[in-house]
Amino acid sequence: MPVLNNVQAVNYALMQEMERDPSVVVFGEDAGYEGGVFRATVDLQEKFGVERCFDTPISESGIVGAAVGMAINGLKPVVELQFCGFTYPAFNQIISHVSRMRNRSRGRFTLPMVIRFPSGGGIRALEHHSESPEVLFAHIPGLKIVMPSTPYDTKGLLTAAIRDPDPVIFMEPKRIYRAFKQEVPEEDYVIEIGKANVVKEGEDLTIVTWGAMVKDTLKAVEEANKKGIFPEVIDLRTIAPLDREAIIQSVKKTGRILVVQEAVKSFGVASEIIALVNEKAFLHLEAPPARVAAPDIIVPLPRGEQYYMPNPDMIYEKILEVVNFLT
Amino acid sequence: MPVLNNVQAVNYALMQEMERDPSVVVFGEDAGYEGGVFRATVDLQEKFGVERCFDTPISESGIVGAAVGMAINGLKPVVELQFCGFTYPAFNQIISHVSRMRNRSRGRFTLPMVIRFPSGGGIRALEHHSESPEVLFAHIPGLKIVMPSTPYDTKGLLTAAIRDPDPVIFMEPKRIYRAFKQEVPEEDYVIEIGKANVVKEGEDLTIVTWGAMVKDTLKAVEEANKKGIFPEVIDLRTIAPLDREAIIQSVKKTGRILVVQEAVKSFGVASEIIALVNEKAFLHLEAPPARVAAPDIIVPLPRGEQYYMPNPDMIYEKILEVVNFLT
Amino acid sequence: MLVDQYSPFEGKMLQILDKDGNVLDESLVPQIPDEDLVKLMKTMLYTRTADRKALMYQRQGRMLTYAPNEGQEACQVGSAYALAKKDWMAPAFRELGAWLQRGVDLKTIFLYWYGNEMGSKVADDIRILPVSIPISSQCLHAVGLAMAARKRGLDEVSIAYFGDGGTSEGDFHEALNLAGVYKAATVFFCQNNQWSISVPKHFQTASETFAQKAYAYGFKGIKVDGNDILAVYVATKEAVERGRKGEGPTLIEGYTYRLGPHTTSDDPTRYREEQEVDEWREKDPIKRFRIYLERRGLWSDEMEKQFVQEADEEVERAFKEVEQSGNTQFDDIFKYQYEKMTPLLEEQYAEYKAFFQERGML
Amino acid sequence: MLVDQYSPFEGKMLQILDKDGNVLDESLVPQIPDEDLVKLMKTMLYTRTADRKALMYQRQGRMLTYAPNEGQEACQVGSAYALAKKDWMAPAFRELGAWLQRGVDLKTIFLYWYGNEMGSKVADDIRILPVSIPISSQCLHAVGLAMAARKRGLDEVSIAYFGDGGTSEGDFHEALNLAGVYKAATVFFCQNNQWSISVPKHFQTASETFAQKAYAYGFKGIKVDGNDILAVYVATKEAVERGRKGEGPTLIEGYTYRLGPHTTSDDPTRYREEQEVDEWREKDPIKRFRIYLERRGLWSDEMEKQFVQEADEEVERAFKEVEQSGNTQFDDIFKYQYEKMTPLLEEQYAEYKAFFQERGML
Ligand SMILES: Cc1ncc(C[n+]2csc(CCOP(=O)(O)OP(=O)(O)O)c2C)c(N)n1
Ligand SMILES: Cc1ncc(C[n+]2csc(CCOP(=O)(O)OP(=O)(O)O)c2C)c(N)n1
Ligand SMILES: [Mg+2]
Ligand SMILES: [Mg+2]
Repeated sequence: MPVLNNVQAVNYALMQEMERDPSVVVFGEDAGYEGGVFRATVDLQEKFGVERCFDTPISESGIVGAAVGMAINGLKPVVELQFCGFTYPAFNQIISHVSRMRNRSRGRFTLPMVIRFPSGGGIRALEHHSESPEVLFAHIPGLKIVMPSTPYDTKGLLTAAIRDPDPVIFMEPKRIYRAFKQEVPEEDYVIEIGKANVVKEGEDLTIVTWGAMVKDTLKAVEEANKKGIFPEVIDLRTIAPLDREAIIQSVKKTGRILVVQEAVKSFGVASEIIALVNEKAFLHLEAPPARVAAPDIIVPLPRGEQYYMPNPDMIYEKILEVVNFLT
Repeated sequence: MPVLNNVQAVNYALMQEMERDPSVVVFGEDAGYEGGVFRATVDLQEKFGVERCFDTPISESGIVGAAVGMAINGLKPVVELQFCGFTYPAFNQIISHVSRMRNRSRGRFTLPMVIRFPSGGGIRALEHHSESPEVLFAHIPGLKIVMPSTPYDTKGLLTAAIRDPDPVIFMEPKRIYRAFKQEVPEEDYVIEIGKANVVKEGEDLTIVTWGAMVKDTLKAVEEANKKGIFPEVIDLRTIAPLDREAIIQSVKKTGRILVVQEAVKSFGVASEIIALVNEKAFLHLEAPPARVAAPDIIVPLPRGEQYYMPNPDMIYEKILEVVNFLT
Repeated sequence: MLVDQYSPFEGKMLQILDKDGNVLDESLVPQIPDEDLVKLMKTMLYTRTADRKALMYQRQGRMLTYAPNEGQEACQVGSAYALAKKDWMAPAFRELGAWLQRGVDLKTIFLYWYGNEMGSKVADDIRILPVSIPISSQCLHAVGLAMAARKRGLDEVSIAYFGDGGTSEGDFHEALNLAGVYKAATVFFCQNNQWSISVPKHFQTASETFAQKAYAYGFKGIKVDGNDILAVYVATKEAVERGRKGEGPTLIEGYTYRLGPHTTSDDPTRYREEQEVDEWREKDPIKRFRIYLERRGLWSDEMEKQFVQEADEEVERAFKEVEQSGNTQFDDIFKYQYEKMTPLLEEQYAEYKAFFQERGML
Repeated sequence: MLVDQYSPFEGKMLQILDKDGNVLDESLVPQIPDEDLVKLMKTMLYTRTADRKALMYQRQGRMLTYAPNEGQEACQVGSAYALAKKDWMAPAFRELGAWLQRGVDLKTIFLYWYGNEMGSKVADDIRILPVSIPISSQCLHAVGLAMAARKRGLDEVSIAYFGDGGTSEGDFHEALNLAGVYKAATVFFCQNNQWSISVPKHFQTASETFAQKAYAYGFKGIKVDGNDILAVYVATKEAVERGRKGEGPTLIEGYTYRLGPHTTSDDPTRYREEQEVDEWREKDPIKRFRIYLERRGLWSDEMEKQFVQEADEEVERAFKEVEQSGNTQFDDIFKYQYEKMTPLLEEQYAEYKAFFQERGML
């Protein structure tokens, strides 16, 4: 079994899907000849030719808008936007068309397409390279939002995204692109979109998180374990549609919930999860649902980023706070 | 005192501010000669000349991006985007620049500018003319988001927005543009941005809402009153920064909260309010915080819109549910 | 090639029929079978009939917002006629003539303007995208359609319609630029109808012509008299053929005029002179084609009278059907968000259904 | 006017000095005081020195991501020299030469690349906007700056820098279009350095030149040898003067080359041939200006040696200061979100401050 890091798993999934399905095409800025600034699409052009993996001009709206047309005309475009902060020029196409074409045409025109991009901070990069905009997509009906946290998940989820009959926003936490490796099965497998993963069972508290924060959360949980606290950790994998069942069941068991997100705190994904738990498991709650998130400020340039990024220590503190809360 | 409807109040505020401050300029698609498709900028070009109130090409990113430059160079641009659904092409300028220039330049370049647009549904319009995208802006640090619900508030809040040293997104609920009239003082007054308005005091339940939903909520509340239920109704006026104090104090008093929003339910402003209440007033809660919102679907074309828009009847039902909940 | 002979930089505009139906240059007259010439006339007339009645229904409060077409029939019918069945059309929102020429039935079109998404579910064998409201966003879809065809070894061409105002948007630019780079077989058809709601074209761009904008993208543009159906057809045909042969995109500026209001919500008397409208009425695309056909013995007052009467009745029938059965089905607003409803949507669907059923609203 | 004499459609490029420093056309040589000529040389050399050292610091792990400038000094220094103090500059992210010519001190610039927003807080009397990362988004700001000046009765001109790749974005288009419509006094300076990261310019656009894109917006464009500081200066000067007189915008394509990597994260050997780089090294902008100045008796090996040594030391000093005091102050990340912190921010500020203080991190 190949041992891969996250970005290699992206590449591996693309490679296998392009092999399996000739209608899959991959393109984006620098995604062709060079294989992407993170090397996620490396070797694809050489292997599948310039018609199936190619460079584009710097025009994010153009990339997404052209993909819409291609998807209507029989292809399965998997487009790369170079960084999370450069998705905004494509928002009109994404919100006004990608999410809507099926509904608008009452099922005649559907868009089996994927929009991939590296997301999140923590790589000491320039401005606009560290955003966590997932909630902006999650609020839009008609989209699915996926964020993997391991190489195994990356392959399974990206494969599922490419095969999905509907458009999928596939966010890749760039901070962990090369953070660790894992055995990734060669064979074909998919991880169902819309299903969360209980990465650690526990009784004392439910922690819901996703993407790069899973790793940080597990670190904090290890510390908590040492104190005899055993949180259940749910890796969302899919942000929209939310796996409501998984969250609610866990909270019904533990009575407490903490949501850990990398994005700024207010109006984020964590808020929705808390609202949901209120609606569905209010009487089970033994402590106020809590959040660990970034403060509501613009991501600082790297010399200030350490003050901004949620870290295991903060998560650990919040775990204690939630677990020790007495009603 | 002039008696004005909401859109006239917009016009009145613009007129007075342009008179008061020669650096205020107003522009947008059809905002000049014709005075805007909703007539919000009518007479301004005639009164202040084509240099201060003018038409633009159809380029939302251009309008907002140019306003950034103008604000840096001594003007106070108040730009009109024609409809809520046409703000998306300007998202990159709004998120990457409007919200960030002050922070990026550590206070050297600031953007005293306003981005106005008609928002929300209920006018039987074409696609993209009925969106409620407030949460997409609210999640972005550096922006302020305002939505008035009456002519009096419109004038006071728009005046405050124009004078604000920071960029303000000013969303005008188009459904109530001409729904009713009110006396609006001629003299200069501002309503503080960031402060909510308790439009109706009550004991049994806190209802938080904003924009066009205030009216619908009050209708539902009237019905509830007949049953001896007396909700407190808070009109947010400002969505970001949220008036947390007002919300929390009220919930501490009533023990129950219902948030009414026109936008689709998931990942919306209501979620944040509920998360906030959980963090700040959990022990005061006597019932699960609840939401009335649109379902998580794309706004239907007019012949389906009646199934989509939250209505007084739904609010009324939810009031009963929340008030009758026994822990 | 015409695109070479009619350089927009030299102020040239391709015209075959003048406003009085005279042929300006016989050598340019295309070989169109008589039968088709008559059909084109009928489609233009049918378009105008349907358009006027739509406006009337709207004024009667029976139809919702509608974007009138009057004056632009030649641009639309002529260009759509140049397409093969396999080709793709990406319209904006004012393309009634193009939709009809493409073969979409009026009932479907009316259903859309009546406010029901089912009106965008066109028959499977007709290659037209739904109405695209966000200005010029559809230009990119057209490029993608053509790129996909090429990649799949198909010689399908796409056409995108947009207005003079549409050229100001970033998406217009990105579409033309991509099409240039990939030599996409896309015809960009700009209906320069002189106005974008209340804004005249010289406030949209300082460019002398819209056609010349093509040169920024490494391909050619041509300005045609958009009220001359023969000129429109000939220019589009050449563009389609060039696209089909792999010679890339073309930009066509159809110089025309919107005789009616922008939409039924608009009052054009606020921003333009009656006189301008009158001048353009003189250049009516139907009028000149009528004279041309009459001179060729293909058309007569009588034929027209009879056809218009039939059309009138047909349009009436179509609209009445829409009025009777055009309401949106409750289920439909939930059913097409995704291929399969998510659990959340299932729940909301059930909740809402119960709510409306209890109230006798379903 | 030069913009008329050098039509991009005729394949013309303005050049005054050839790659070996020979004057091609004496009549074009601008009247620049000797003292300024020497200063321009020094600024180019200083730029290169600082640039190379920045790269080195980054390789040593002392500096963060940096976007090298080498090869583009003439484009930047020459164009910036054409501006008056009252004019505005809207740079992209590769404009070290322009920043220095503008008078920004190197320490501030280094502070930015070191990863501290204080590096974008330029002295109040220098009119340059912060680095703009989203491609071509700054072009619109430049238009707004010029429009505001006009409205306020000031004759300030603005200049926007962007790359060959920058012309593909919608914002580029909207900026040029707006500038055309409003006759904004904006100089659009496209540094065509042949590459956008790994993508060569012919994958950005099918347009023969970038300069000709101006004609889509009703104004003029000119292609200049971007490695010839005299040509760059002359073209920019003319554009600035025309802007100042109310004659509207100009697009300048500076034909140049990025000799280094795209940024320090980039490995250009993956996508381009060494030979191409070598050829362009021959056309080095500093080399040819050196010869020119030497021939005019204004420059010598000795002067250069001495200047470079001083520059070297100065750059070193600047960077070391940044290293010593360049860390972001905790307070600063909260302080500039709004003029006044919101209650929520106050609360978060206090919370975070306590958290980091408890851990001895503040
Ligand atoms: C992105 C976007 N911005 C604004 C609008 C509002 N709008 C609808 S039609 C129109 C004018 C279009 O003018 P033009 O492109 O010339 O087409 P025409 O209406 O003349 O057919 C505008 C501004 C829109 N639909 N989409
Ligand atoms: C909107 C946006 N998309 C993508 C990027 C990533 N990116 C940074 S530089 C660059 C290439 C720019 O090429 P060019 O405009 O020619 O400028 P150069 O780097 O050559 O100076 C890209 C794609 C970005 N910064 N902004
Ligand atoms: Mg028009
Ligand atoms: Mg470049």
